[in-house]
Formats: sequence, structure tokens, C-alpha cells
Amino acid sequence: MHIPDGYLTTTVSVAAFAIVIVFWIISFRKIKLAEQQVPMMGLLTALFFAAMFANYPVLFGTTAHLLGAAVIGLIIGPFAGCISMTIILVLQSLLFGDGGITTLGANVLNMAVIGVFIPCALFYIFNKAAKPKSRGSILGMVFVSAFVGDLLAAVAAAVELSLSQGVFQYGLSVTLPAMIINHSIIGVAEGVVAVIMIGTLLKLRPDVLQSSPILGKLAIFENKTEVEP
Amino acid sequence: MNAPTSLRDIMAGAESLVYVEDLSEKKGLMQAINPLAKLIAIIGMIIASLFITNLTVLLTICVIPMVFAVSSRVPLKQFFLRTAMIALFAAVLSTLTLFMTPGTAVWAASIGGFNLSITLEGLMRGTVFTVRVWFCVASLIMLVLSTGFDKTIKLFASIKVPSVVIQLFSLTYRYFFVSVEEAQSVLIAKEARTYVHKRNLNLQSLKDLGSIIASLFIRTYERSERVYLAMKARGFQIEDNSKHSMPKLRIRDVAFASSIIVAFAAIAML
Amino acid sequence: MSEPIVTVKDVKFSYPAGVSALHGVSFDIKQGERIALLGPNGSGKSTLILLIAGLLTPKSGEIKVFGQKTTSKDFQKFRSRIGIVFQDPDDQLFTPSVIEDIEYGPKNLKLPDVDVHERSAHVLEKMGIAHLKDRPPHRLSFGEKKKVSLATALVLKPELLILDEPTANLDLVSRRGLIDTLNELSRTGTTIIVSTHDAEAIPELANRIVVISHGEKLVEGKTGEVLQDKKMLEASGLEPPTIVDLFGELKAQGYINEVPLTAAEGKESLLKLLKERRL
Amino acid sequence: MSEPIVTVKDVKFSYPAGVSALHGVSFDIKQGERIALLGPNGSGKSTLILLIAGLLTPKSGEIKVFGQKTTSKDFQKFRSRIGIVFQDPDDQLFTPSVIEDIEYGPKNLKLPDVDVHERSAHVLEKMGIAHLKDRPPHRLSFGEKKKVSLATALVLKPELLILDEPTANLDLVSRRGLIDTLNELSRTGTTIIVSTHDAEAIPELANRIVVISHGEKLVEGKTGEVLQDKKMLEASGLEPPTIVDLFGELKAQGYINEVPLTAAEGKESLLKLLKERRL
Ligand SMILES: Nc1ncnc2c1ncn2[C@@H]1O[C@H](COP(=O)(O)OP(=O)(O)OP(=O)(O)O)[C@@H](O)[C@H]1O
Ligand SMILES: Nc1ncnc2c1ncn2[C@@H]1O[C@H](COP(=O)(O)OP(=O)(O)OP(=O)(O)O)[C@@H](O)[C@H]1O
Ligand SMILES: [Mg+2]
Ligand SMILES: [Mg+2]
Repeated sequence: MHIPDGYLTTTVSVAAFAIVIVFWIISFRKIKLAEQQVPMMGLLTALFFAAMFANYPVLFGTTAHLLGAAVIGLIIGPFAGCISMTIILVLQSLLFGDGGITTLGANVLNMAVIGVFIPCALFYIFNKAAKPKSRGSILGMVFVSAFVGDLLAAVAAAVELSLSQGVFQYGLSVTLPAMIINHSIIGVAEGVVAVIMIGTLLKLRPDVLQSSPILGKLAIFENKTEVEP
Repeated sequence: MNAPTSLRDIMAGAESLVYVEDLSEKKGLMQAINPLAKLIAIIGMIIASLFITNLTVLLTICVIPMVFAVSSRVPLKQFFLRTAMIALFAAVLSTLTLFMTPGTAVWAASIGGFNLSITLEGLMRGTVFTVRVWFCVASLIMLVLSTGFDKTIKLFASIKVPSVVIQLFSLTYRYFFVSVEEAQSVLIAKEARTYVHKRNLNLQSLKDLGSIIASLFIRTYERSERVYLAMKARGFQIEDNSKHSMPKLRIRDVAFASSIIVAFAAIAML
Repeated sequence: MSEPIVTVKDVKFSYPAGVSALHGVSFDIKQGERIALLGPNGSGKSTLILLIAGLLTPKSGEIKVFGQKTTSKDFQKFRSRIGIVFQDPDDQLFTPSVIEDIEYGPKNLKLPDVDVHERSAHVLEKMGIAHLKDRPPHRLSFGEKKKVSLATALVLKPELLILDEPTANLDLVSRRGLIDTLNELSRTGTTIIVSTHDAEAIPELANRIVVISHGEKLVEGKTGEVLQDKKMLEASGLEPPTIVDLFGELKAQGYINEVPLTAAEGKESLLKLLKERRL
Repeated sequence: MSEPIVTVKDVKFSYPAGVSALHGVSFDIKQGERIALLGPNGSGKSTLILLIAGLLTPKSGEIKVFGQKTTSKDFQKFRSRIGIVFQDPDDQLFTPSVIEDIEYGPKNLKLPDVDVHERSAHVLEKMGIAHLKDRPPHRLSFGEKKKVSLATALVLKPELLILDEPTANLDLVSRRGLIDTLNELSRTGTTIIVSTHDAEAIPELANRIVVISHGEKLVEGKTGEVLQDKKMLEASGLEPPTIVDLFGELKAQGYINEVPLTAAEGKESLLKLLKERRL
């Protein structure tokens, strides 16, 4: 989903940067990084950065790699998640040439803003509405959030491309179906990995999730008597 | 290397970074330019190319990244390998255009009742797009290969990125390698004890990936507590006062950036 | 004479950064041998182990394991016959509980359940970790993790067992348990390779030593002989085990003829000597 | 007599899973002391170290460092006076190059550049890692990482230095370098706490020992005395250093009066003994 340089017009690129800068500033203000969180965010970002190199095959011999935006957001919260994903995208662009620099704004908008905030918002709303307690329903919500997040990020990319017809050839009638078909599959993989990861954490280290701004709001954490030191 | 597919990708990522580290330490034209000047010049080149629609002009400017590569001691084979994939993808992406663009047909056929024709305009459009994408990728890759992490950090410092963010970048970079090593060893250890090899994508391999990331996550989380303590013991503060030294902009850096920008602006306005 | 199980022939290896880690190392390991790679920090032991396990590819030269080149496609199949334990125990443990981790391998071997339990019970007891059975691996002390990680490999009874610094961070009792288990495996024909910089532990671990220094093979020989070569060891930043050093001196001064290798032998030989003199 | 720098008073600690790691440990450490926490795997050494560093909070009892409770808010400020090296070197190296890592601390201390360079050059040389200066930490061998991680703490010359298993994975030369540097620091008044399960290394590292077993303090005393108490050590899964064991036997049989602690002393004492007998 990384859009390389040469795919978007300057107008679209600049507009994307403008939106993204607003989110950066908000996120940065919101997280009020405490000292402890600096190494934590750095290390977790590194882990996801590494995990994103793992490719898996999708349709017609194409491959995709993990996006992880939803998982990051759900675990460390949307604001920290946005910063984390941004760091990853910048490193991918400047150290690997994966995704362009002029298109960095658009990539951040798709993957670090839409890809992170949408799943978090969905999960937050679901949780408010349904107050799920069973493992199955919680993980079901995780799946849906991750799936929709990935899909909407792809839709955003399709829109940006279609708005760039000065350099890019296709309009929304082509880009949208293409992206949706592809990402219905990638989205499932994304959702499955998110479910397994969060499921494992629920089992092994619920305390880690308890301090999460999103998952920590789950009803199962509410009347916990045993508190971590 | 006998490792599961996904693992090999992870390791290839780390190796590629190490490769960048090496190249960026060589002595060459691009390595000698101040990273900020380089960034501005490359962005200028990319933006200018977006306004160029003449194929001949585009093909001509493609020489520039190649000249950069040669003068920066980047092995050409590596250079082309790294840039080929994205351009190839752009070419494949353009195939539909060939048929969809109205204009003079250069080739026509009727398949199963459909009238298909490739137009000259379509061909032009597709080629221009592909060539431009290659130019952009090649320019960016030259920035990547000649800069390396060390100088990237200096670049951030010179565009006034907050120091906390720079620290986050450093930590991410450093522990990327730790994560890779951990992922690698976990997968190998697992493989040494798994007797059935599953090559294709299936639920099991996604499950494995998920559970390995989860266990790495727990370890990473716990490690971060110890790293924090180690940092604190050595005087870590969120307002970092150990300023990152930024390389000075010398006359030759300014000359490099401005000449490129002026030249490309001129070409773009042709 | 049986075919060597591992053949390392003029192997050179450099890390991507251009650090040359090994520049031309050759040796053979026969079936059932117990061999120690001894060398100071950074000499290339772990690199050699990764090469033998087929996880790195030599720049030149070749390595054959079970008669198969480690670079060949088919080597994949031989993986399961090799047990490997890394320097860092965390890398080895990936299931939610110790017992699952230990039984993961045997279960994959499709052994009957009874056998799986018997094997795991045996190794748990030997390594003194039976009480940790149901704990999650991340809730263990460093040394406990190390023991569990060794157990996961030992329980498989692989044909070739490769251990990188197995004794680091192990206390006495566990070290004894490890050596016991290695002895058992040896008896059934397992070939064992250990890497270490600690000469002290070698006499009980291995009967042949390959000394590696600065990416080269310095010496290769029987444990007793190599450990007595104090000059060579010190030149490469190592030292003989305390007992060997002490009794080496006594031998040099003509008090004894044979240098003992372990503490127990040493004690015996010294008391004998003193008794003789007293009379 | 000076105030103790560290006071551990009846400290109990359980991990969340309900594992009781320490059940009532007390001891004091005075300024300038070199103390070893000796105990087998899983006895609670690392837990104790984390408690002293203020990373964990005792369930009951209290710990004071520099007269300040580790649980108090103000303890944050004391962090920078404590140097700590964890068992795993990767926790310690968080910058992209060795030299940056070593200079990170001194630079934060706002020392003049000359001093920073002088200090780092000194410690690089002592630990034998000067040639690794510009390498990124991910391109080092395990032992090399361990050396660098020790160097990052040593270079700070902290008032209190805590080392968890410092000698594991270190070869002879580096071990010497470490001991040299610790001796230097000791002379300037640094208090040093090391944890280890390896009695062998203790005589040169510490002059007082606290033996921890199953979460309790078993014994506390001078290095020489504790190491000669073979019964106690063996009961808790440890053993005296080879030399102490050997010469302990000689003493028991009336050959010598004083048990040497290090290999060098041992050799000397034995040769003396043999010369006497020969005459
Ligand atoms: N994170 C944890 N969660 C639960 N229990 C733990 C945890 N870490 C350690 N323990 C347990 O606490 C006890 C003491 O562990 P500790 O790490 O202090 O031992 P140690 O003396 O440092 O051992 P080693 O020599 O193996 O490093 C052990 O029984 C161990 O199983
Ligand atoms: N990933 C790497 N990249 C570059 N160089 C490396 C890497 N790993 C190790 N080296 C270098 O290769 C050489 C051999 O390293 P190796 O890990 O094999 O040593 P070792 O004998 O296992 O040492 P130790 O006792 O410290 O574990 C060393 O000089 C080391 O600095
Ligand atoms: Mg090693
Ligand atoms: Mg410990």
C-alpha cells in the first residue's frame, strides 16, 4: 500500500501533508510522553518495524506484508500509535526507499492516521455499546476493527490516486474496486494476526493490555482486584 | 539460507540496512553532500519530474540519478536491482491504459467479440508514467544509499525535529536489529523442533506469525522497562541536552542543491 | 572408521559490514564425538556454529553435515536431526508454558504420548526444573530459562547436538545435570558440539578441543593435551583450568607424571603425593 | 563508622504470578564495600538487584539507598548515582554505535569534552574493546556486547555500581580488565554489588559475601570464611572454588594452616609446602 513517488500530483501530496501535520501535532500533544514511555515506544516500534518485513502471499502471486497499524493502535493507543507508525513509515522511506518522500504525507495519512484511528474508534464504540466480556466477542471486535481499518486505509489510497490523474492514469472506477478486492484478503490476514496477538496477550500478560488506552477500557479489566505492583 | 519465507524477508531487511550503512560510509559525490542539501535537491527533482510530460526530456533526466550512482560508487547492478521492481510494477499497472486511452490505434484486434485497440496516446501515457516512476525511485534510492541512519539523524536535527522524536528514531533503529535477531532465533529454534514443513500460506502459518509476534511483544515490553532503567542510570532526560551535531551547510552543498533545483525548474517549465 | 558427521573445509566467512569473522577453518567431527570449540570473545565460535547449523552461508569453502552440503536445498530436511541451543535462552522458548515448550519437539516427532511424557519427565528431573513445569517461560530467572532452553533440545535426543556456551549462567547442580544428560546422550551415539571460552568446564563436556582464535583454528587435539598447553592458551587470551595449571606446575617441577583434569582427580593425586612424601 | 549506603530490611517480594521470590532478607552495605550476592539459579539474586535499583517495590520491609527509601518519589533523583548492568547486554546498549553508548552517560553528566574522551578511551582500553569503537552494537559477538555494556557503566564512575552476573560470557583477558577497573573504582570509594552463582570468580570481585538460597539469606560474611564453608555451600547447590576446596582438604588433614583463595596464592602455597616436605 506504500505509494511511491511519481504516483501523486503535487497538490494531492501537499494536501495530505497538511492534514497529517495536524494529526502529528495533536498526537504529540496528547501522548505527553512520560520518560518511561520513550524506550517503550521505541522498542515496540522497532518490533513492528521488523515484523513488517515478513511477507506473505496474496492473490495471483503478489505478496503483502503486515501493516500492524491496528494492533499498534489498539495496544498503545491511537495517538502513540500514530507516532509509532509515522516513525516506521519515515524509516521505510528514507532507509529502504519503500514508499516515496513526496508521497510520505499520503502514506502517513492512509496508514498512520486512518489505519490507526479508525480501528481504535471502532473498537472504542463497540466496547461502549456492547461491553463484551467473553474472549470470543472481544477478539471478534478486534478482527472487525483491524479488517475495516485496513480496508479504509486502502480506500483512502484509492481516492488519493484517483485525484492525481495528472500523473496517474486511472480514476476511482478502477482504483477503488482494485484496492477493495485486494484488501479484502489482506484485511483478513491483518485481522487474524491481530486476533492472535491480542488473544495471546490477553492470556499471558493481561496486565500489559490493562494499561492500554483502548483495550484497557474493556469490562473485564474493570473490577480487577489483583493490581500489578 | 534455510529459513521460512517470512523469516528470510525479515533478515533480508536487516541485511539491506547493513548494506546501506556500508555504502553510505564510502567516499563519493553523494556521500559528501550535506544530507539536508541532498534532501532538498532530490525533492526538487521529484517534484519537477511530475510536471514533465515529454518522454524524451524524461528519458534524458534519467541520466542524472545514474550519474549520481556512478560518482557515489554505488554498484550499478545493485542500483538497477533496487529500482527495477517498482518501475516494473508501474509498467504492469499501465497495461490497462494502453487500451483505455482514446486515440490513434497502433494495434487492434477483436477477441471474443470485444474490440481491443492499443493507442499511441495510451502507449505514450503508460511509458511516460513508467519512466517517471523509475526516475523518482532512482533519485530516492540515491538519497537512501548515500545517507545511512547516522546522517539521517543529523538530517532530522537540522530540520528541527524535536529531540524526543530523534531519540525515538534512534531507539527504533537500534532495537530493530535486536528484534530481527530475536525473531530469527525464535523461528529457527521452532523450526529445529518442527518436523512438518508448511510452505504455503495457511491459517497455521498466520497463527505462528501472530503467536511469535505476541511472545516477542511481551519480551520487548519487559525489555523496555530494563532499557529505561539503564538509560536513567546514565542520565537520560526527556529534554535531551546532548545536542546532535549537525553538519554545516558549506558552499558546495548550497551550490549543489541550488543548481539542481534551478536546472530542474527550468526543464519542468519548458 | 566411520564417515565424519561434520566436515568443515577451509571455511571463510565475513559479516556484511566487512568484518571477517572466519578466515579459513577446517576440521572434522566423527559420529559420537564430543567436541568443544574453545576461544576468547569474538573469536568466531558462534559464527562457526551458525554455519554448521546452516543458518549462515560460508563465503568460501564448504561445510557438510550428515554428508550433505549446508548450502544445498536438501539440507532443510536434515534440520530436524540437529538440535541447537543458542547463547540467549529467550530465543528458545516460545510457548505459554515450560512443559509445552519441552514437549513441543517430541510431539512433533509424533511419538506416542507415553513416550513424550516419559522423556519430558526425565529431562525435567535431570535439569532440576520439574517444579517450574507449569510456569510461563517469561516468568523465570535467567538461569532457569537457560535450563529450560537446554531441556527443549535435550529431550529431542537429536543425532547432532550443538550448544553455544551451555554452561554460562548455570549453577553447579544444573551443570552436573547437564553433563549427566550429555553423557547419557553420548552413550546412544549423539554427536555433541559445544562452544565455550571457559576452559574450566571443558574436561567434563568434551574429549576433543578445537581452539579458535581471531577466526582461525589454532590447535586441535585431545582435551588433556590441549588444556596443558598453557603458552598457547594464554597467547590467545585463554587460560588452562585451575587444576591443570596447578598440577602442570607440579609436573614441570617433577613431582608428578600425569596431570589430572578435574578437581576430583586433582584432589586424589595431591593427597597421594603428600602421603608418599610424608612417609 | 560511616552510614550504610544500602540497607535491606526484612524484604519480602512476590511476583504477580504468586511466586514468592524473597521472603525476608536483611543486610547492610557500607560505603566502599565490595559485596557479592551468591546463590544458585532462581534463588532471588536478580530480584534483589532490581529491588535495590528501585525497579521493583518490596511487598513488605524496606530498602534504603543513599538513606532514601527506594519507594519514595524522590528516589528518581538518585537514579543517576547508581550504575547498573543487567544480565542481558542488549538491554544496556541503546544507541546506534559503541562509542556513543559509552559516552552517553558522561555527556549527560555535562563533563567537558576532554574528560569525556579521556574517560571513554581509558575504559575502552581496559576492557579491550577499543577496536570496536565505531561498530553498531548489533554487529558484535555476545561477549563483546557484554564488555561494552560493562564499559557503559564503568565509565560513569557511579557511587554505587550494581552488576548482575558480570563475568558470565567474559573471557579471561576481559575478566582481568573488569577486575582491574573495579579495583580502580574501589580505590575512589565506589560501592560495588555483584551477583553471581560462580564462587570461582568471587575472591577477586568481592570481599564480603551474602549467600542467598531459596529467597532467604543463608549466611553473610567475609569472602574467605564463607567460601570455606563447604557444607553450607553444597547444601544450597553451590560449591567452593576449586582452589579453596583443594586446599581446604589439605588444611583438614593438617598440611597447611591457611587456605588460599586464588589460583596464584594456591600455587605459591603448594610449592612452599612441597619444598618443605622434600627437605
Ligand atoms: N518475571 C517473573 N515472574 C514470576 N516469577 C519470577 C519472575 N522472575 C523471576 N521469577 C522467580 O523468582 C525467583 C527468583 O528469581 P531471580 O531472577 O531473582 O533469580 P536469580 O537468583 O537471579 O537466578 P539466576 O541465577 O538464574 O539469574 C525464581 O524462582 C524465579 O522463578
Ligand atoms: N552480526 C554481526 N555483524 C558483524 N560482525 C559480527 C556480527 N556478529 C559477530 N560479528 C563479529 O564477528 C566476529 C566473531 O563473532 P562471534 O559471535 O562468532 O564470536 P564468538 O567467538 O562467539 O564470541 P563470544 O564468546 O563473545 O560469543 C567478532 O569479531 C564479531 O565482532
Ligand atoms: Mg558467541
Ligand atoms: Mg539472575
